[in-house]
Amino acid sequence: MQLRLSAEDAAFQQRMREFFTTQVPKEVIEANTSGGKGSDLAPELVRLSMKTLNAAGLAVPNWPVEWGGQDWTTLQKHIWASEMELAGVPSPLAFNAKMIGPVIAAFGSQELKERFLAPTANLDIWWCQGFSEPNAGSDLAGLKTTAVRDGDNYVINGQKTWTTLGQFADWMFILVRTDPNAPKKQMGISMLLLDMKTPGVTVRPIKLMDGQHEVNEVFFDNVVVPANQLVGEENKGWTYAKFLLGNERAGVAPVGAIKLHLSRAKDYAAQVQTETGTLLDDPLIAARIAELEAAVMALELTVLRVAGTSKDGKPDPASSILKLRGSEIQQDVIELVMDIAGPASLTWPAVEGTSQADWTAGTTPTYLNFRKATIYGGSSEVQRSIIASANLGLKG
Amino acid sequence: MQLRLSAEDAAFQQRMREFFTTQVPKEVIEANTSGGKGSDLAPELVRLSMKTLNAAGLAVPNWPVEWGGQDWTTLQKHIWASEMELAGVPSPLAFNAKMIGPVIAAFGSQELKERFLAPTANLDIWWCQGFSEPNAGSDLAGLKTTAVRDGDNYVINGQKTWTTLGQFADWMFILVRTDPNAPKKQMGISMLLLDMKTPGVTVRPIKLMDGQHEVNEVFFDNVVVPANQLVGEENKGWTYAKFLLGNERAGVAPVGAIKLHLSRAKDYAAQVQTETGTLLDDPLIAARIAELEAAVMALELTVLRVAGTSKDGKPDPASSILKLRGSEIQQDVIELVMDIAGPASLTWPAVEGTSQADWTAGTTPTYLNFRKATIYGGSSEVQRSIIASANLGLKG
Amino acid sequence: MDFTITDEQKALSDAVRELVTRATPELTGDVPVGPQPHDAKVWQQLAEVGALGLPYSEEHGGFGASLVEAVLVAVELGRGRIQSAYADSILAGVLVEELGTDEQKSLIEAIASGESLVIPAINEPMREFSHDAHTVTATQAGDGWTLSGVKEPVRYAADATHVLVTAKAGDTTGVFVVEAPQATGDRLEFAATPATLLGTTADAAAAIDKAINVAIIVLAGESLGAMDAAVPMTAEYLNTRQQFGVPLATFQTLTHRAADMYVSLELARSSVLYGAMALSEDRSDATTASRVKVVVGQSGRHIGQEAIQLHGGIGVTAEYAVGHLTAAITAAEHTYGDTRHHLTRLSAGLRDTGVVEVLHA
Amino acid sequence: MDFTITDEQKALSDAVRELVTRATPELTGDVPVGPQPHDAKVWQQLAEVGALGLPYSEEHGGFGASLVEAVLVAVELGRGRIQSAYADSILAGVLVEELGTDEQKSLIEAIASGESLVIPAINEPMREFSHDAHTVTATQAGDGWTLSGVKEPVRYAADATHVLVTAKAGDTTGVFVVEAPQATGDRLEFAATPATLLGTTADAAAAIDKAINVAIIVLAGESLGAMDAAVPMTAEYLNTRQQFGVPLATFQTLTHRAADMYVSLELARSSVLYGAMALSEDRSDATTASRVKVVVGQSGRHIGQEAIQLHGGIGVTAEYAVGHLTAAITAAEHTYGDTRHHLTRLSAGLRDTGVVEVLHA
Repeated sequence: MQLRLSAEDAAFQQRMREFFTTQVPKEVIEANTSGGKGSDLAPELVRLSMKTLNAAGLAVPNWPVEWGGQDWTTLQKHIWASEMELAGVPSPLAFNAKMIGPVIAAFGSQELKERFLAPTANLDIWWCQGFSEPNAGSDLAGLKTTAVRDGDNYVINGQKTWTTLGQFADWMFILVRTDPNAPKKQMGISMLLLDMKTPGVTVRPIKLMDGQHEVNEVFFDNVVVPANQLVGEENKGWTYAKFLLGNERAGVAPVGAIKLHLSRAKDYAAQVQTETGTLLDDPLIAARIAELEAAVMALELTVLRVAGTSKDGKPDPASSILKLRGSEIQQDVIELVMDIAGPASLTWPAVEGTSQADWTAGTTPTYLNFRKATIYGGSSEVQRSIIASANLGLKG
Repeated sequence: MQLRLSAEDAAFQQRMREFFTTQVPKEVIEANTSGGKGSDLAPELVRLSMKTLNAAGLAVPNWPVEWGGQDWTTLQKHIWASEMELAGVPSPLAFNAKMIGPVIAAFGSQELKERFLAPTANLDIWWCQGFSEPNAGSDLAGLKTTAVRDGDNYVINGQKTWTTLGQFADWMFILVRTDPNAPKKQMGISMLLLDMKTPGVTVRPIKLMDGQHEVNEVFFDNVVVPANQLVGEENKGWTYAKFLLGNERAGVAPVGAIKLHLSRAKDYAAQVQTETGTLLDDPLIAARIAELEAAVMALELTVLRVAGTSKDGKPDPASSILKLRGSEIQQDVIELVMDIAGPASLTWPAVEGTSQADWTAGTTPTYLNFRKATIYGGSSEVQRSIIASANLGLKG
Repeated sequence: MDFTITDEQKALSDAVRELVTRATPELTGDVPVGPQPHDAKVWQQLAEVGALGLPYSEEHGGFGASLVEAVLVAVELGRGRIQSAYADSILAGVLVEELGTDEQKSLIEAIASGESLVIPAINEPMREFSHDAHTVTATQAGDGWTLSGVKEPVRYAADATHVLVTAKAGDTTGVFVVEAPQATGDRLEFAATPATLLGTTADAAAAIDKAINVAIIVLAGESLGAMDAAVPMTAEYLNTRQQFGVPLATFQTLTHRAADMYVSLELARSSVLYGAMALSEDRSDATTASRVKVVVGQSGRHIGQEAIQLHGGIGVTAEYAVGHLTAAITAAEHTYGDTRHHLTRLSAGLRDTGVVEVLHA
Repeated sequence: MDFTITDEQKALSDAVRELVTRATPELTGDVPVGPQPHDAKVWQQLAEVGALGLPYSEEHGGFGASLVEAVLVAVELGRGRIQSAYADSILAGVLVEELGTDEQKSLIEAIASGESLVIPAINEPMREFSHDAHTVTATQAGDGWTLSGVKEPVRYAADATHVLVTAKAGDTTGVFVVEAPQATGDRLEFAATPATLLGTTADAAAAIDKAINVAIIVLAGESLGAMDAAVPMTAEYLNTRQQFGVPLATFQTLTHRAADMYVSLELARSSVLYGAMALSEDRSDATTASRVKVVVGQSGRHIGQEAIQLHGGIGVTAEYAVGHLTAAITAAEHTYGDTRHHLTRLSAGLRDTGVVEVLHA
């Protein structure tokens, strides 16, 4: 066992910290860290940030080296992600960097790779995900949207939902049922790539409790997609989806973001006056902060200890621990910040001319919004089932 | 809605308080309240206490009036139980007062009533319960102990377990399988009464983590029981068992005991020195006490609000709420007291000549022992299933 | 001790429920989220069914009912997702009743009729909830007073006809009436603003305590109503929503969590109803008020979070009621001191509380 | 940062596991419960595999290994339900190493060989755990010192060859060596008892802090071992125990709770191993020690309670391992300051901790 970073890793950490704190445009970082959530970041800033990273080779380090990835160790990847989050830099758009990019790199034809990977890494194409359906959430394989082969095309009909940032997306990767007669529901599924401007695609916003437009329903009415936009083989889509979901979950604990938000929580608490000082001196608030600092320490150490064990993009039970506990701790910190705001949390959205601090108006909507963290990307219940089965061998 | 007790109920409360605080022998109360649990009370004190109550008509108020019960309102029964617990008086032995007595009174023949009810109320007979078996815990109806009719007798073979205080018991009420071919496992069960001195009965102690001998295994090897000790009808035992379990659970939240222990927790906390005062001034300890005081308030109010809705001895879903939450709060208070003892909780059993307070040595064993509270009498999991189905209509 | 609702109380509940049902916000289209402005129409309807004057004595222009009736109204408002100044208005009314001069008490009739919307202004920006004023000061000026400083957040300040402002007058905190206040959103800035002292400064502290205690119970009633809607809504969702070809209710891990929600709900219900009875009799019973706030705060957080989790994704959308209910519960928890605040208040009094007692002879 | 165990460390673990397996208490017959007396035989075996001198430098008579090795030993002790003075002995050894004169440091060799059982005496009756002495006082008497007052509880006091007693010497706390102490159970009473000052009083506070930090990590290792036994034991029980005609693992509400136990276990494991590395390098890293104590305290309470609950009735019997494991975890939590104590300690330092950092350049 070894506590200290090697000289090489220490230098790597220094390089990352310097890049993220000095080379990413300030307006990106400010917008990303106001209010504790980045989901209402303007799309042009998302693009600017990812292009800045990509120009430095820091947008898609998990990809194969030949397509712009980095030959880093697991520890270095953690340092990259953690320093990025700590500096308040938005993570590269997950749909591009963690989802469809690696899938195309692993399973796509050479033609698809050449056509899509570079613009995906540079966010010239903004991807969205067409997986969930109204009656296929945790039970993803129950999806009903169909694609029927018609000459050189597929024709898609059906509906997707929870399509995050679909309103900004140029393209969608979509799971469709291509063989309704397959013996198992997982067997007749394919993955297609489609231009969101294709006729027959309709995007309907779903408003969330924080008032933001973050997710959408997407309807498909005889949408024609060229067959050369099929990923891999027909009816093998479930394999690619599982690979994608495994990548999505890997390294999913937002350790850097939690740490940043928790350190801000202390600053915030010191701004709220009490009868005897500030909330940072309040024993119950202080104990919650101390408890969460210990919890995020344990979380980060677990990331470092088990992250190396993930293999082949298969869903890794260690990743389930990190998703489960990471999302819980993230929610706890966000809840704490709302409680620190106290009465000031009652006013949102912010009105011009307030005497309250800027951060307070975001606390309640962020709290409500982030209840999603234990639901999406594989709910906590799904993670517990994975852990019970894979780590504990429970035969439930 | 009405906050205050009626003049009659106020007088009743006063009468109960006076009786319990002045008429019950001091040694009973002292032994019962040392260490927070009464299970290691000497059997002669248990008998003395119940005889004292019975002489005053306060041992079995829930029974029919003709057999020694009281025609009290639900509220008065709550006041009786609560004042008794608050005064540190041990509750009447549950096996007698809450379990077999009401069953005999409701379902027993006139002969059984005359033979058993008076000595049961007076604890001249100490009953124990023969329900659980090694492979029939939460799944009680899965019991395997058999009784075969042989002329005027039944012959019992098998094994019971978790027989609380069986080492002191004179008699046992036992569930046995009399029809192994019944179409449903609930249908072939009967309830018998048996003298623990009958040849073939062997009691083996099970030691618990607190070092106490509180429960037993009981083995039956061709134990002959006269058929006139059958309760009610053959093969109807499951009906009587459900009635019994409903009574056991009714009013099961030990509100008075919790309140007494919680008020002592404050005294205890004031005895433990810290750098700046005592643990009663420690904000985190104080907050836990305040939280539990609020919780027990809510619990007692819920007892008062819903206790009247219990009917016909059927398991009442409101009782499930009280069992579930009552046992949790009781455990929380016991856990808190152990934490207040702090380092002193490390020494047990007590050694003569200690400089620590008397109460500290009991805290860890009581904590370990009372983990049972959410297991026995219908585990928390069983209660949640009842609530989900009966109160929420969940079709699970 | 009796929790039975009278026929008269039932009739009041039904009347409120009926108007609430009509006023409950739609969940289609561009559904509003977050704090909403005062709805004068609903307010007038509440006045018409007599909901606004319940807890004040008839002598003072109220309807001489009790806090129990006000809580029954609040429960219906909460259940129907109605945002309103109901608890604030009662806080203000009790302040006037407890502290005002006979002349000032005439305001109660205007509160009860809905003619005046009187709102308390207690919070100061970036400060924990406090019964005392700290940065807003009152200065005597001739026969009257002037106020300086900022109160924020003051919900419904923009629509208030009067605000009752806590302000530091020398060493003590007084309550001051400002008519036709000028608000920016939830912010009230005073700069030598003329104001009238409510009653005397000497009696203010006790009156403030009482008014806040009462308002805590009313608001707890609103939370209870929201919880009482969220729990069966969640159960129904589990029974109907299919995943993996079966209803969610097939999954025991979910039904057991729903059972725990139900337990939290019933404990909160008992506490709120008791709080209404206890505070009706003694508005200075701060221990009960704080305990109710703690029980409801914890139950509400538990139920609100689990209701969303068990609903899954739709739980955080504006198109489904459960998120709005959770938002309302959450806002209530942060009003009049949160759970932590009240645990601290209770902690300070532990030596005085002895054994917890709920049965009053 | 690397959590890989070396072959040498693995060999040490294996050796300890082997002796532990032989020494693990039987669960049949009249199984002992509660705190057990010192087991000289096991202690000697631990000495023989080199477990008692690990974290002290060779220069001082130790084996020049690190706290990591000591923690690996502790994990095996915990897993095997061995009660021992292991953490206490290391606390004492570190005190001697950090504070003793060169001559006094010769005690380390006797500690490492098992020849001397040196035990810290820190607790005072009816007082929260404290690094400072309050009621035990030291008075200079000629060249030496005498002690007065009571230390309790002091586990293993009755078998100790030496106790290291914290005592108030004027305004400060010093550490004093008492040989062949006379104990009544866990109680040590001093009445003008002759004692030797360990090092100087001026250096004592820092040395006490370091020794306690180190002992916290060792004891956390024992808890981790107990948790690491309890979790798979619970899983196996769920897979094998039948109720309602099916294994308990059929009930999702149970398997999901087991999953949460596993998460607690893995977070505790990471924290303990990291704590061993961090404190090996800097024994004064109180922040890490307290964080580890909090994580392990909370994980332990969660796992201990759930392990019993998921086992049902047999979980509280002396005939099944899980109750003993929970008892050990619980005792460890109350040693060297409980979770609350350490949260308070961390709270006092919040302004200094900035962003949580675990990667050390």
